[in-house]
Formats: sequence, structure tokens, C-alpha cells
Amino acid sequence: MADAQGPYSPKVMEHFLNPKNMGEIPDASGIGEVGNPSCGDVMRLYLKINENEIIEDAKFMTFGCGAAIASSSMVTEMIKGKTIEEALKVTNETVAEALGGLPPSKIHCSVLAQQAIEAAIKDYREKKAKK
Amino acid sequence: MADAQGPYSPKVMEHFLNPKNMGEIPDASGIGEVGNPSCGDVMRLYLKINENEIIEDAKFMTFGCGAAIASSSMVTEMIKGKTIEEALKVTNETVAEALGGLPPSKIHCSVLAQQAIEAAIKDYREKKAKK
Amino acid sequence: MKQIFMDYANATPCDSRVLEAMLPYFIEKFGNPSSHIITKGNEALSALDNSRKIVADFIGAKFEEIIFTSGATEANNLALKGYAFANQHRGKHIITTEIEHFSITSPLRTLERLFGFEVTYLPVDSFGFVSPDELKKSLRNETILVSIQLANNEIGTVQDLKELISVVKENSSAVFHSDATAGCGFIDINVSELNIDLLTLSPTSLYGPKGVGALFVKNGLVLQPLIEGGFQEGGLRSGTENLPAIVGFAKACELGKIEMSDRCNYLKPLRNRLWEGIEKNIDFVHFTGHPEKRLPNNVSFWIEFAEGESLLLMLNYMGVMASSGSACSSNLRGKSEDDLVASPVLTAIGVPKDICTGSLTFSLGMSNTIEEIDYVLQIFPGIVNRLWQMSPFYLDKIKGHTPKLTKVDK
Amino acid sequence: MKQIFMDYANATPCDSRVLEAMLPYFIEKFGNPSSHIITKGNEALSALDNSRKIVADFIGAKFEEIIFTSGATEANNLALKGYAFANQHRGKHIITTEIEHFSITSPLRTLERLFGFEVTYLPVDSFGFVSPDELKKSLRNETILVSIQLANNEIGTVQDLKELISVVKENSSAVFHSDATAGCGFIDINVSELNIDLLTLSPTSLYGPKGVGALFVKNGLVLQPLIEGGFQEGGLRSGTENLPAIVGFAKACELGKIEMSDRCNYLKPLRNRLWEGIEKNIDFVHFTGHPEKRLPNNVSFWIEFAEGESLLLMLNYMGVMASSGSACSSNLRGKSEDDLVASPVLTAIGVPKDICTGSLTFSLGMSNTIEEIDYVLQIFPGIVNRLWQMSPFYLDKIKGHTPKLTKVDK
Ligand SMILES: Cc1ncc(COP(=O)(O)O)c(C=O)c1O
Ligand SMILES: Cc1ncc(COP(=O)(O)O)c(C=O)c1O
Repeated sequence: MADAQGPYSPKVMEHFLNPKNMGEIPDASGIGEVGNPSCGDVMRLYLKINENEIIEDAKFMTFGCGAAIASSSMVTEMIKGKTIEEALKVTNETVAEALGGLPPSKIHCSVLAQQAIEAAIKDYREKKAKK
Repeated sequence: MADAQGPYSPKVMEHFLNPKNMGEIPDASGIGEVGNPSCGDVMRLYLKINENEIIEDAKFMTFGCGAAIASSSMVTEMIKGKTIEEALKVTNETVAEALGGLPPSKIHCSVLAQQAIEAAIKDYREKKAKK
Repeated sequence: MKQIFMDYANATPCDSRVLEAMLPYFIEKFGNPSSHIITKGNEALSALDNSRKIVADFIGAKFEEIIFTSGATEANNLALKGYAFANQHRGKHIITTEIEHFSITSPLRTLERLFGFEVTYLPVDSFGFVSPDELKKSLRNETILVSIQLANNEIGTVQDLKELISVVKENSSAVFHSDATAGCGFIDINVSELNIDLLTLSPTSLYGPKGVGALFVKNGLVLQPLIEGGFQEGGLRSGTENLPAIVGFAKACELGKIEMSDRCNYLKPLRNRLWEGIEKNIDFVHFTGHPEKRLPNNVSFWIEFAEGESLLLMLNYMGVMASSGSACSSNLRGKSEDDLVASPVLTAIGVPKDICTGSLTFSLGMSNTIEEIDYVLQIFPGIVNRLWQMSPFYLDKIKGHTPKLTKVDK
Repeated sequence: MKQIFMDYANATPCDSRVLEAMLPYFIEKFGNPSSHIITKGNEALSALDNSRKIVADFIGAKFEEIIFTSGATEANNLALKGYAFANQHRGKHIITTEIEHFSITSPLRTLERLFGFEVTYLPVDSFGFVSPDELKKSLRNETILVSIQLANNEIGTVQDLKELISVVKENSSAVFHSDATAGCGFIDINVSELNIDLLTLSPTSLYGPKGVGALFVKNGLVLQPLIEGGFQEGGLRSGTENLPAIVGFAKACELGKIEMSDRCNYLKPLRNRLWEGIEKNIDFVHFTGHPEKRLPNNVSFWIEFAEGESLLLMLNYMGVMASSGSACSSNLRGKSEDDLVASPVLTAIGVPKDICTGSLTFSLGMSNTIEEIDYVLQIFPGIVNRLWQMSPFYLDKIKGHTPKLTKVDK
């Protein structure tokens, strides 16, 4: 059923219209880029991770729909200040929930957010291993 | 297309609401009864024919729809005063035309009228032959 | 002359409250529910959702179980062809009755003629009831669907659906559809109590608008859509939604739910007065349908020696509008005599086939009054008598018989 | 905030004169045309006949060649499935294009999947034109039907139907159907000049009501009805007629006929102003459809590095309503991601498939003004830029590239 606000919850609209942590981190510790081949959405997540494996900063660049942008914004907010172990526990459900729910056809956007964390942390670990 | 008056022309309605020559002729020279098995209409035509084979009087009894009753009324008017040869020239088209037209699905009612004339004249001729 | 409308089974005006609810959706709230990313579309989708909820509540269904269509005819076609096409691998036998509306029997004939289905048309008794025993006997392994109406719009008989459905459920895996078009304004329907699978709803008997209807499709049933395109109505019925009509339908359900018993209580005494008046004053009348288990607004009968269309024309001339199931009064817009089709309902309940019956149905509505009933009772005997006086059958019959007619006009 | 509606391709308000024409048919003139023996029914039939005549005149058809349906989607389904089912003995091959509306392609997919038909989907060039040569080559002995739209609602391109029809007529015995939904408010149609067999009409682009459409069926063609029952519409489409909507449709045709050129003359300069403004002020824009042979109210394009749904949401937030063919903006009511379907039109005209395109369509209507166009031109560059600033693709691309953007909000 439609919300009075449109297809999206007020929270989604808030994050879509005023996304948090949008942009690059030039010296990121890890970068994850994930995409949805069926609709072309791409989410790029930059993480700044300190020596205690705490995520000091997170930023995103996203090409995609309202839900994808809002999920990106939300996920950066959710993982900032967390350890990478904690961050890896953020699931698509918790992202969607934090956004006040997503339409069924847009659940994949929150999945993308979860995958972006995983990819960025994987990248961080690989980079670290190489050092 | 519908007439402003309903499915029937004003002439049909006139003859339906105030049929001419309705009733029996007890000493009819010929009686024709024809019917339409598909819808049950029955038209009974009574003719009073004089020695010059002129139809002096015509009456009808009809069970049927508005078109059947109007056709009955119209046909009695059309054949009164005519010779039987002239009456036999009355066709369903002339009856329908005199009524200002009939809906396509009701053309069979004017056919019934034509058949009733034929049947009544046949009956008259058979009765005469028997005498 | 005063116009007295007693053909509510075939046409109802919109309740003014229904029209009022619809009005904003023509000009102001004209959005397309599918474009609900934008404000106008979202406003439209909210109204659509809200309407669906109200119609679902009306019959105790779930929100997503209501599929809006363009009317009862489409809903019936979707139920029958849609279910048959999608489930033919399970069997190709369908059961219905001899007294269904053409919007049931015509699609079934097409399924038989073009798509290899077999259909059993159950006979009914003289009241129009389907026998649970006959129904049980006709069920086969290949029976996938049973369709039996809730109420008959012509003779008024209301089936005992609950019993018929349990016969089907206990003895087969067939699904049950009912055309509730003629009944849903008068009879409280609860789909879960009935345990029914498919149900056709129409706003007609609820003073709702034309151009809309609904099919209840129980969750989990698979149907092949008839009208495909833009994925509306869960993909079961595409095409931009007729939102003003849907909103009006919902309003009609909302009002109908509240006022149903009041409406029945108003209509029943009127109907009884008409029935009793005709019974008392006119000879050779045969009432049709069950006297108790019938629609509260329906008086139906046939009269010997008088043809239905003629009765209608004369009544109409006197300002009274009713309907008839006679062949002669059917489908006058047809291209030829072959297009005239007598109502099969009368034949099914045993009205002699060989005479073109003088069947009449008076279906009352909330605008009718006692005065109107009395006016009909005053003029009707004269009309009947006038036709009798023209009828060769009557002439033959009454030699020696004094008819009961008490009043004769002119 | 002012609401600026520029999605007239998907929803139009009723013209107030159309609504006015409809109003008497809800309550006062509520009769059923099939009951035309009685006064109320006859009044309804007269209105129905009169409406049919007006709609027939609108496209130069004969009275009896107009079949009213519940909308364009139903008319398209009736044309395709109805003709296919009734004529399959002559062959089971159908030709259409890659840029048809879902109400054409969905029923055709069903004919392929369930009923053994074969369908050729003709490609189009980068403007969206069907090639007469390709059409000719695709005709076979078994081809019974060709369906090609008049105009595309998304990219605005108007086909040269006359040429395409003569290719079909000269080289085959197939009949020709066209979905004129998106064009009939702007393009004068004459079915006998076109020599067309089946044509779908919709009141949408004519400021007519929802819930009604029409199929022109040339005299002599045989169709299997989809919705069967009470023999309405010459047996081709049963169900009590939606008379208020039909009367409104006719009124919309009547007004459309008179005002069509004025409307086009009003809309074209607005459209050009919007087009030119976007062209001048925004980089990475690719206009779609043919620049000349297009609907007078349509501006369509796609923008690199910005996704359609996001564009729509931001525009809507700023009070401007448009539409997009992007997958992400489609069918948001679907049950899962799989229900999101990108418009096949963009792929057909060669828009790269691997990026989720930022397609947008502005479709203008008679309520739009120069001021509204200018407001859109004022806010749109900023919106685009905002999305670009979020896009990783844009980031990668612009290293070293200075975009043409002239204005940026905040
Ligand atoms: C029992 C029944 N079913 C279906 C219908 C068809 O309704 P509609 O013509 O509104 O589609 C009718 C119409 O009178 C009816 O009486
Ligand atoms: C070209 C075209 N054909 C058909 C349709 C279907 O129209 P409706 O949804 O009114 O049935 C549309 C709707 O946008 C269309 O644009």
C-alpha cells in the first residue's frame, strides 16, 4: 500500500534528499564497489579504518534510484565508529529497517549496501595483507 | 440506432396501442393461423370475402410482441377493400414499410403478416372448393 | 406522466453520495496509480489502495485478494477462462447450472467450443435450486471449477451457497466460483465463512457506478489474465485503473454494508404488497422463484396468454418500467431474428417452452414507494386483459371460464 | 509549492466540458441501453448510439465499426487475441515491433507461450522508425496480423502508418492493427484513407475519462470476443455499457476534432522551448525519438550518470511531475526486484543496455505554461548536477572534462 509520502518512507526521502557522507575518501583504507547488473545500480563505498580496526570515516558514491542512494547514506551512518567485525554484522534487513522499510521491489538496494560493506572490508584486508 | 420513441417507430406504437380490427369474425370466409415456432408468436387472421373476391372485412387475434400486434393491425388495414389477388401482393416489406420500418430482429413479424394473408386466402379457397 | 422505475436489477442510478465521492477523481485527482513516484500518481494510488481495502472488507477478503475489473461480466470471464486456461493441466471439466447469466454461460461455451473443455450444466428444481446431490454426482476427478450464482437476477432465488460449497470441497479438489452480482446488495457475504475461492462482485445492486466490478481471488490461486499489459491489479488485469468508478464502487460498498438491513426492511414490504396484489387480482399468473429464499426486491412471474414484450411496452406506456425474459423482448438490437434469445432460466425451472412466455420481473429500488406499487396494481390488470383480448389462445381457453380479473381499463 | 504536471502521456484530467457531458448519466439518465424497450433504457441507448456516431466520425469510420471497451489495453488485447483466435486457421504468424506498449507485447507473448503462435518483433532504427523493407521481408504466407503503433508514448516518434500499411496490403493478406492511444489526440486519423483494419483509440490524450476506449473493427472482420455475455457491442464485447464514460469519450472526440490543431499549435512552442533549454544547459543529454516526426507535446531524452527514478523523485520534490522508462522507476508496486522492467523502447533504439539509463519523458498538456517550462529549466540543471555529484561513473568520467552545466542549485 502507498504511503502518504509516496513509494518511500519519510526516512528514505530524508536520506535521499540530504544524503550523509556523500563523496570520496582519497586515502581510503578500503573501497568496495558493488552493482546490480539487472538495473545498473552501482554503489561505491569508501572506508577509513584505523589501527584498532574501527571505521573512522565512511563515504559513498552511488549511481541508482532513491532507495539505492538512501541505503548508501544510511549504511555509512550505521557503520561509522563501529569495528569492522561489528560492521560486518550490518545486514540488509537492518539497513531497510533503519530506513523505515523499503518497497518489496527495492529490497535489493539494501542488499547492495550490505554487499558494499563486505567488499570494502575485503579490499581493506587484501590491501593490509599485501603490506 | 434507437428512435427517440423507443425500439419502434411511432407508427408501430400507434398500431400496437390502438390496434385496428382486433377481434373475431364469427362467419369468416377464411381464417389463417400462422406462427413462429422460435418465439411462439401466433397470428390468426379472419377474412370476410364477398362474391367479387373483395375482402370486405379483416380482423385479427394475435399473441406476440409489439411488432407482431402492430403488423397484424396494419395488414388488416392494408387488405380491407382489396381483391384477394391484390391482397396476395402485400409483402412483408410493404407491411414493414407502412409501419415506418421494423428493427432487423423483428422483420419476421411482418413476414408472419404476409403468411397470414396467404393462409387465410388458402383456407377461403379450400372452403370454397369444398362447397 | 410519472415515471416509475422497477427494473433495478438491470440498472441502478448512483447514490448521490457515491457520485460525490467520485467527483474529485475526474479533474482534480486525475493521477495514474502506476505513476506513484510523483505526487499525483501517489494520491491516485492511495485512493486505489483505500478503495481496495473497503471492497475487501465488504466481503471479509484480504486487500490483495480483490482484483478490479470493468464490471461483473469481465469478472465472470476472468474467473472462468482465467482459471480454466491456467489450470487445464489438472483437468478440463467445469460444472455450472442452467440458470446462470450469459456472462457465465457464454465464456463456458467458448471454452467448450474452442479450447476442449467439457461443461456440465446442472438442472435446477422448479424454484431454481441446485440439488446438492446432483452437484455431488456430477463431480469428477477432472473437475477443476464449479460456478454457481448467489442469486438469480430474474426469478430472485437465492442459493444455499454454503452447502453447495461444502459438497464441492468435501468431494473434490475443484475450486468454487460464484457470481454474486444480483445478490451482493442484499446478502451479507463473507468469503472465509463461505470457504469460497472466486467471487464476482458488482456495484449494480449497491447504487454504485457502471464500468467497474471486482473479482475476489483467494490467495494462492493462479489465473491466466485475459487483459494483459501494464501489470496493474497484480498482473491479473492490466490497463490504467478506472479510479473514479473504483472509488465510487468502494463508497457503494461502504454505504451498502451499513444500510443493507435497512434497505432490505424497506424493500420487502413493498415487494410483498406487489406480489400479493398481483396474486389477488390477476388470473393465470405463475410466480417464479422461491417465495422465501429470494431477493427482497424481486417479484417475478409469467402470465399465460400474454407476451412479455407487449406487457413491457404497455406498462412503459403507462409510465412503469420493468423487464422480461421473453425471447421477443431480448436483444432487440440484434441483426436478425436469430439474435433473439429467450431467457434459459424460465425453461430451466420448467416453464413450458412452446409458448412465448409472458414473463415479467419487477425489481424494486430505494426510490420506489407504496403509492407506486399501488399505481402498478391499479393499471396492471387492465393491461393484461387488453393483451388477453387480442390473444387467440386466450379466446380458445376462456370459452366457459370466467377470469378472476377485477379491474379492466377502458 | 506549485505543482507542475508534465506527465500527460500517463494521466490526463477530464476536460470540464467532458465531465459536464457525463454528469447526467450517473443519476438521472442511469438506464441500461439493453433495456431499451423501456423509456430509461431507450434514453440510454440513444446516448450510446449518439456517442458511437461521434467516435466513428472522429476517425472516419462507420457507426457499427466502433466497439467500446474499458480502455486501450482491453482494445489492444481484443484486437490481437480476438483476431488471432478467430483466424488461426489462416495462419499463426503475427508481426509487431520492439517499441510497442506492454498492452501489445504481453498478449502477444501469451499467444506465443500458450496458443502456438509465432511473433516477429521488428527492430527499429535509432529514431524508433520501423523500416518498410524489414516489414516487407518479415511477411509470410501464414502472417495474419501486423500491429504497429501510431505514436510512441515514451519517445514521441510518429510512424508513417500509411506507408507501412500499404507494404502489408501489397505483399500479404494480413490485416493491420494500430495502437493509436498515444497519437489520437494530436494526429488526424482517417481509417479509410489509411486503409487500416483495426485501430485502438483512447480518450487519454483527448482529456477524456478513464475506464473507456474503443476498437475500430473494419466491417467484415471476424474476432473472437474476450469478454462474453450479454451480447453488447455486436457480441464483440459484452457487459453493461459504461455509459457516462462513453458519453465523455464522445465529447472528448468532438472537442478534440475541433481543437486539435489549436492544441498542437499551443503545445509545440512549449515543447520546443523545453527541448532547446535542456539542450543548451545540460551536458551528456541524449534526446530520443525523431526531432520532427514526433508528438507535439513530448520531450524525451536520457542523461548519462543519472538514474531516472532519482531524477523523478528530485523533480517531484521540486513540484515537477514527469516520467521515466528506467527499470528502477517501473512497477514499484511489484512483489520483488524481478517485477522491475526497464522500458524496452530505449533498448530498441540503441540506448546502451549496461547502464541503468536516466531516461525522462516530459509530456505536456493544455494546462502547462511558458512560466512552468522556464521553472523546469531553472531547477533541472541543479538536480542533474546533484545526482552527478553522487555518481561514481561521473566521477571517473569528468577527470579532465568540464561539464557544460550553467546553473547549479545550492
Ligand atoms: C447475475 C448477473 N451476473 C452478471 C451480470 C453482468 O453484469 P454487467 O453487465 O454489469 O457486467 C448481470 C447483469 O445483469 C447479472 O444479473
Ligand atoms: C501507446 C499506449 N498504448 C496503450 C496504453 C494503455 O492504455 P490504458 O492503460 O489506458 O489501457 C498506453 C498507456 O499509457 C499507451 O501509452
